Amino acid sequence: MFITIKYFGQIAEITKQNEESMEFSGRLVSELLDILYSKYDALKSKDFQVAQNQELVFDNTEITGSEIALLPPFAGG
Amino acid sequence: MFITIKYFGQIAEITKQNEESMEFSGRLVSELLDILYSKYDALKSKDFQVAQNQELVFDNTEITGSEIALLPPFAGG
Amino acid sequence: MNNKKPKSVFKEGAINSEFIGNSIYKHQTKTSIGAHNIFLGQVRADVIDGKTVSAIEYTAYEDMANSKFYEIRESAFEKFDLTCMHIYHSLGKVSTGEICLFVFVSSPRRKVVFEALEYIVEAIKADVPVFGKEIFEDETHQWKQNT
Amino acid sequence: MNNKKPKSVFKEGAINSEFIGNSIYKHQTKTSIGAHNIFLGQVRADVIDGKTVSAIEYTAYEDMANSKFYEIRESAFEKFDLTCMHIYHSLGKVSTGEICLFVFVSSPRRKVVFEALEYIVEAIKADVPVFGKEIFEDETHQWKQNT
Repeated sequence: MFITIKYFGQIAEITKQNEESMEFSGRLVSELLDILYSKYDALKSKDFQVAQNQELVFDNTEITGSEIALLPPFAGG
Repeated sequence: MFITIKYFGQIAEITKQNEESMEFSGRLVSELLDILYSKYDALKSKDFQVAQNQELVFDNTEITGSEIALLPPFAGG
Repeated sequence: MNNKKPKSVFKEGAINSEFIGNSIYKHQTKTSIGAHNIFLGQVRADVIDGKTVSAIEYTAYEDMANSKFYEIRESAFEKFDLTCMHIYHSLGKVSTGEICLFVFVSSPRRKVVFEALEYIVEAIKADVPVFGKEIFEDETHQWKQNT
Repeated sequence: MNNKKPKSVFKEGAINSEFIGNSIYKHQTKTSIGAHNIFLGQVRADVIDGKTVSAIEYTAYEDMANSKFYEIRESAFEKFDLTCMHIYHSLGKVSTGEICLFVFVSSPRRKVVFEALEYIVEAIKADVPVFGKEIFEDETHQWKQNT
């Protein structure tokens, strides 16, 4: 499955890009995170949530959507 | 004791004046009210509070101050 | 604070939106503020027994009202960590749709402004001797009463 | 309401006081309104480890943020008897003392606006993916986090 991953705020500082696309052959959010952790070591120490098609998901959620986002702590207002 | 009585809002509509002064020989707020009720019959059916020197007082409060006010329900804001 | 003479909060007529905007503007130099909360009371065109309110004419026992506003102010500063507080209330005629009460609180933190603003507005409604004559379109009137 | 496309609440840069005043002005034709409540978030010049914040640069996951703002709006209208609700949030750089969030609710009755405004502001802080880079006077930065 071809997915797009968006990065924001301090997460984008680590990945040094706002967005990337990749072929993903796993099933769960946790599997995708393992791939990203191995690619971006500094991610491991960061606090973030994952959204799939603009809704927050959990580590054990199945990846079905094409748009994933890594969201650092919210700071609106 | 010479006192001044101020009237506001619908109370002033009944007394047809905003203020009057009178010699008062009684002691309590209730005694002053009896005088005013006999002067302004329509007052009896009205809801109001009494202030003495700008503080709310009760029927059994002693009159010591020179400025009494009859205050209809508040409608600020 | 104790030597400060109570400043009148009353303004003749409606409080206009430009005055409010300008009041907000003046707070932009106070950089310890993180949150403002503003309450505005607006005159409603209530329909009572088929008659529509067109304006409220406010009067007050001014000396007592200003003391009460001052007490409310002092007690709010004591209870809440506020940076600023401003209160303005109309006297005289305010037409429907116009603003008759403007309460403005500011603090470093948002939780504080929510609590403080509600406290202040409720205290104004309950404790300040202001009277309101609701004038209907046909020139008759009735007396407003806070609930 | 269900067919209405979410309108963006984001504005580039600070929200100025004139815009707020004008927004208040526009509500004076709505004569069923008795109470307005306005929350303003202002950028604080916090001092952290001896360095002073000079601005916050806001970014957002805009599509998701606009959906969340829309959900908050719908849910507030469902929970509270509101006549109007407006939300504006800055994107990009907002200097200390400037306003980055403007939430405006109106209702016939005051109790409603107090509850509704706090509900909306807390929901924005908790649920909307907006990110804030606190820029210090020496050009270094740290990432803001809502508490």
